[in-house]
Amino acid sequence: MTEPTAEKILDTKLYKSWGLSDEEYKNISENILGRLPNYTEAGLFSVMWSEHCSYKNSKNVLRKLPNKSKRVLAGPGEDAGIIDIGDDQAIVFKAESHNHPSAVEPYQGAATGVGGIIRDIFSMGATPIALLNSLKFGNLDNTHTKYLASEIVSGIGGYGNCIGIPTVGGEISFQERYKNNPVVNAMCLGIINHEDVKYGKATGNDNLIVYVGAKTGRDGIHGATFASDEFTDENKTQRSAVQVGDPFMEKLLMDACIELVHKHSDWIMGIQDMGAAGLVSSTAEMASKAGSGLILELDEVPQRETAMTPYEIMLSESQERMVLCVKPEFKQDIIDFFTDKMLDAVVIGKVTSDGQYRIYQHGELVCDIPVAGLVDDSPEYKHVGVAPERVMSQEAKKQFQPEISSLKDTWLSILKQPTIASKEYFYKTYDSQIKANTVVKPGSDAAVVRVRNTKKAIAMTNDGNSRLVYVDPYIGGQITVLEAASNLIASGATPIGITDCLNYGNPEKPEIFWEFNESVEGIASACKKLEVPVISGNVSLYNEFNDEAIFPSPMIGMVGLISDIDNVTTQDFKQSGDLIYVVGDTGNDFNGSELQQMQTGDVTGLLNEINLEKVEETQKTVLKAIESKLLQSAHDLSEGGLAVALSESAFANKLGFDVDIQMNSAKLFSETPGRFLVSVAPENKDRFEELIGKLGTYIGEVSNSKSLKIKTSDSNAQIDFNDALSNWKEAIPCLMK
Amino acid sequence: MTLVKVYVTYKESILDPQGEAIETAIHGMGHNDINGVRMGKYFEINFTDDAKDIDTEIDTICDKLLANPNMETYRYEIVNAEGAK
Amino acid sequence: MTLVKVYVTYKESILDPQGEAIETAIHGMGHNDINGVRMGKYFEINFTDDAKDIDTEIDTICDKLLANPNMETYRYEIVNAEGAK
Amino acid sequence: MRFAVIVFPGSNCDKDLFYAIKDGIHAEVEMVDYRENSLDEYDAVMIPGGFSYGDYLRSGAIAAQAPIIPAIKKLAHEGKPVLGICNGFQILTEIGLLPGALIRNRQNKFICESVELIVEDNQTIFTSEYSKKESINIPVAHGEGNYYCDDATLSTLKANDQIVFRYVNDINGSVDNIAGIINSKGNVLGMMPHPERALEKIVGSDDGLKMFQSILKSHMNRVNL
Ligand SMILES: Nc1ncnc2c1ncn2[C@@H]1O[C@H](COP(=O)(O)OP(=O)(O)O)[C@@H](O)[C@H]1O
Ligand SMILES: [Mg+2]
Repeated sequence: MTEPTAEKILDTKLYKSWGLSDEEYKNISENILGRLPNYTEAGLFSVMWSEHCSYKNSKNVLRKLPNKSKRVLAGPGEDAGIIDIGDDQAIVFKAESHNHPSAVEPYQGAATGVGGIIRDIFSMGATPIALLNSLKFGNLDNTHTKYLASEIVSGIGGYGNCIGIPTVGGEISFQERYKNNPVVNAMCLGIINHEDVKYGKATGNDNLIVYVGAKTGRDGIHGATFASDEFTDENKTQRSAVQVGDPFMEKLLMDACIELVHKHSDWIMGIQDMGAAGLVSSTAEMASKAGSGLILELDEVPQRETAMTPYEIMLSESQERMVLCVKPEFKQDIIDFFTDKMLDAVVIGKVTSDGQYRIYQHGELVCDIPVAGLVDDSPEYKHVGVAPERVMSQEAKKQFQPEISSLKDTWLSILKQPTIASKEYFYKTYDSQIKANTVVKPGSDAAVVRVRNTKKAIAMTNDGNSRLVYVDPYIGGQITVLEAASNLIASGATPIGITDCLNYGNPEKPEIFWEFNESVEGIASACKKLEVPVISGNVSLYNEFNDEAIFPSPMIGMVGLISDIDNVTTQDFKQSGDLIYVVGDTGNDFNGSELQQMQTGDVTGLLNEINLEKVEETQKTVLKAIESKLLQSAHDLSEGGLAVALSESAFANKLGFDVDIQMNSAKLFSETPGRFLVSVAPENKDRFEELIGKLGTYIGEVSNSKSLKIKTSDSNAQIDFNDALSNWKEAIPCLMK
Repeated sequence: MTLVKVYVTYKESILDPQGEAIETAIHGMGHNDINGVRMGKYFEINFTDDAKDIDTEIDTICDKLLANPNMETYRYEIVNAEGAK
Repeated sequence: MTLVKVYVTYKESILDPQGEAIETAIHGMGHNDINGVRMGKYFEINFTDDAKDIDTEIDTICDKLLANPNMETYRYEIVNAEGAK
Repeated sequence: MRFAVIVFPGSNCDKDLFYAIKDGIHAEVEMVDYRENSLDEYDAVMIPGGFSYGDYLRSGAIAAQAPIIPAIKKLAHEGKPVLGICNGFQILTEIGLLPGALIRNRQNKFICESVELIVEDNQTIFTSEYSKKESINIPVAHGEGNYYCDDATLSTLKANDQIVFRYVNDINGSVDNIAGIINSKGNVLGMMPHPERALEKIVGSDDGLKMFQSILKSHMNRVNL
C-alpha cells in the first residue's frame, strides 16, 4: 500500500477519520507548517492533538484543581507528581485509565494499563511500592459482564503479581451504565530520594536519544485517538489496537532504570516512558520541555515486524519501552549496561537546538515540523455546559424517603448488594503482600505500606461514588474527595496529595460537559478546603457505548502520611466491651444512596449541601483521637451508611455488637458524608469523650455474642453473625458463578 | 462422542512474550538453528452424540470464548471418537 | 526453514482447572452437548536450513524444556516450509 | 554463616529474602546472579519466590536451564541447606532436586492470603526451632501452587517423613494438603508459603522467623561439632 499524498489527504479529508477537525487541519497547514502536512506528519498531529495527549477539551477545566502545597516537589505535567515526605524522601504517584482497551481485550487492556502506570513512576527514578485500582462494571447478571470483570481482574493481577509490586487497595462498583464500557483505572505509587528525581527532558545539543526495551510492532496504532473516541456496536470488534503486555520485560526494564538512576545519574539528562502515542509523544514532549529540537533515525528503531512505515513506527503503542536522553560520552556505557540486563538499548537520534522535529527513514526526511507546533500549539476548546433535566426539575429537590418495613430484611439485603459486598473474591487474586511492607491489606478503609527503616508509613485509597456524582455532580464531586480523605484519616494518616482519573462521556455534548465541569469544581472546592493538592491525574472522555454515556466517574486516588507507624488504625472492632460511637451528625441523605438504588432500582434527586467546615473539624478530631491512641478502630461511613459500617467492623475479628441509635431505622442507611464509626476501650472513655465533645454519640458496645443487634427509635433487629457475614462475603462469588 | 481439536494462536502482528522467552531459552541450551517460536493454546473438546451442527457450534465457541478476534485466530479439526485415541 | 508443531498436554490423571473453567463457561453459553474440555499448549518452532537432526533436537527440547514429564506428554509434527503456509 | 540468594531474571521476592536473612537473623548474605557458575563460597542457598522468566511456559521451567543450576545441585549434593520458596520450590521440582510438580491451583486463580500451616516435622535443619505440630500463620501468593505427585511418590514422602508443612485447610488442591516437602537427605526444602514475609508482627505475623533461626542454629551446631 502506498501512502496517500498530502494533496490526497486534503481532498479526501482523510485527517477527519483520524480525529482532526477541518479547522485543526487548516491551522496545521496554514499557520504551523505553511504547507500541507504529508501522511506521517498529519498522523503525528492527529495523535498528539487527540484529547488523550493534548487535553484539548479538558485543560480549561483541569486548571480549576489546586496543585500546590509546601510538600509538592513536582505537579501535573510530569510523568507523575512528587510529594515530599521528609528525611529527603518523596513519594511519586499517578493514576491512569485504560477503559477502552479493556473493553476490547479485557485481560491485556487491564494488564497494559497497570504496566503503563508503573512506567510513569519508575521513569521519574522512583521505586514503585504499591498499586491500586478502581473498577466499574455493569451488573453481574450477564455472561459478558462476568467475563469482563473476571478477565480485567486477572489482567491487573497478572501484571502486578508478575512484576512484583503489591496491589494493596482499590474499589469496585457495579452499575448498568458500565456494561459495555467498563472503567479501569490503575494507580501506582513509588518512593524516591530527592537527589534521584529525573525528569523527561531532552536537553543539550547533540545529546543522544536512546531507545530501551521491547521492539516496536504495529500494536495499538492510534490507541490514543481510539481512547478519545466513542464505542458503537459496529466498531467494537474491528479495532486492531490490541497491545499485549510483557510484565517480565517490564520487570527487567524497571530494575535497570532504577539502578541506572541510582548509580549512573550523570550519564543521563532525561528519561521518559513511551505510553499513549508511543515514540512521538514521548520524544516530542521531552524536546518540548527542554525547548529543543530532535532528529530521529527510524532505521535504528528496533522493530518486531517488517516494512513498518514511519507513521506506524512513530504511533505504535508497543509496551515496555523507554526513551533516555544520554550524554554522548556515555553511549557505550549505556548500551553495555542494558545489554547486561538482557535489554536492547540503541541510539535512535539526537537533540538539536533548532526546535524542529525531524524524522528520517531509509535516508529520507519523512517529517519536519516544529516541536512547539506539535506539542504546545494544540488547540484548547471551551465547551458550554447545560444542566440536564434530571437535576433541574422540581422533583429533583425532593429527598427520597425510604420505607423500612423490616429492618432485618433491609439490612441483610443491603449487605449483599454487589457494590457493598466484600470484594475479597477479586482482591484475593492480587499479591498484596510482596515486599513485606504491607501493614494494612485490602479490606480496610485505606491501604497502608510502611517505609522500611523509618517510622513512617503511607496510606492510600481509591474512591469514587459515581451514583452521587450522577445525581449531583458538584456535591458528588465534593463527597468523593471527602470520602477519600475520611478513608485515610480512619487509618491514622494525614492526607497530603491526590491523583485522579476523570472518566466521563463525550464532552462535546453539553450535558456531559456540564457533568464534567461541575464535578471538577466540586472536587476542587473540597481539595482547597482540605488543603490537599492534585499533583497528577488523567482524563478519559468519550466513554460511551451506542451513544449512552457512563455515569460521570471521577476517581480520587488520595495519599496520606503516617509519621508514626504505631498510629495505624483499622476499621475492625478489636475486643468485646469496647464502646462504639458515631462521630458526626446523621441527616436524611438518601438521594443517590445504595438504599435508593436497592429499593427503587434507580438513583434520583439532588444532594443536600455539605458543611465542609464541619466535615473538616470531624476529620481532624478523629485523627487527633487516633494520634492520642484513644481509638481501637475507626471506619468512615459511606455507601450503605451506619448499618453497613457496623457490620463491616464486626466481620474481621468475628465480633458482634449491641447498639441503640436514637434515630429511625431509615437513618441507619443514610449516607450523610463526613461521619465515622469508632470504638474505644472502656479505660479511654473519659479522655475520648472530652476530646470528641458534641461531635460524638455513644451508641453501644462491641460484644462477643456472635450476633449483631440494633435498636432504633421505631424498630429493632438482631441478626446472626454468620448470616450477616455470608450475605456480605458470598454475594460476589455467587454472582460470578 | 466426537473430539474436536482447536488451535488458537496470536495473529502474526501480535507480540508473543512467552514465545520470545522460550526462544531465548532454547538458544541458551545451545540450539542455534532455531529461529522463531510462537506459543498458542490447544484445546480438546468432546461433543456428545446428540451434537448436531458441530461446525457452527465450535465456531461460536471459538469466536465468543476461546479466541479474541482482535488478537487471535483459530482453526480446528473434527476427529471422530476412534481417531481420538 | 522447517516448521515443527509441538503439542503439550497434561497427562490424563492430572487435573486441568483451566479446561474445567472453560467447560463451565461453554455450558453457561448454552452448549450442553459438550462433555469434557482439556487445555494444552501448542508451539510453532522454526528451524533454519542448517538444522540436521530435527527429531533428536526437538525431543531434547521437549524433554528438557517444553514439557514436564512428571505431568505432561508431548507430540509433534514436522511440517516443511511450504506446508507451513 | 554465608547465605546466597539466587536472582533469576524476574525473581521478585529476592530482596524480601535478603532482608529476612540480613535483618531477621543478622547473617551474612549476598545476592548471586543466575549467570554465576559456582556457589563454593556459600554455606546455604536460598531460591526466592517470584516469576522467574515471567513464569512463561511453566513456572520454573526456564530458570531450570540457567547456568547457576549445576552449582545449586552440587551444593545440594554436598549436603548444604537449599531452600526454595514458592517459585524457588517450583524450580527445585523442575530440576529434580525434589519430587513432584506444582500445577495450577484447583480454583484456577492466583491466591494471596495468610494461611495456617502445621509443622509436620520439626526434626529438620529448617524447622528445629518449631515444636512438632505447631500451627503457624504464613502468607501464600501463588497461581501454580497445587502440589502434585503420583501415589508411589506420596507413599515414599510419607514413609520417610518428607512432608514438612501441611495446610490446615485445602487452599489450592494440593495432594494431601502438602505445603512443603524435603528431600530424603534432609537438606533441600521446598515450600509454597512465604516465611520471609512473616518476620514482623506489624506486617501480620512473625511466624516465619523461626525457620531462618533454625537454619542458622543447625549450621552452628554442625560447625561446632
Ligand atoms: N479492585 C480492588 N483492588 C484491591 N482492593 C480492593 C479493590 N476493591 C476493593 N478493595 C478493597 O476492599 C475494601 C473495601 O473497599 P470499599 O468498599 O471501596 O471501601 P470504602 O467504601 O471504605 O472506600 C478496601 O480495603 C479496598 O482497598
Ligand atoms: Mg471507607
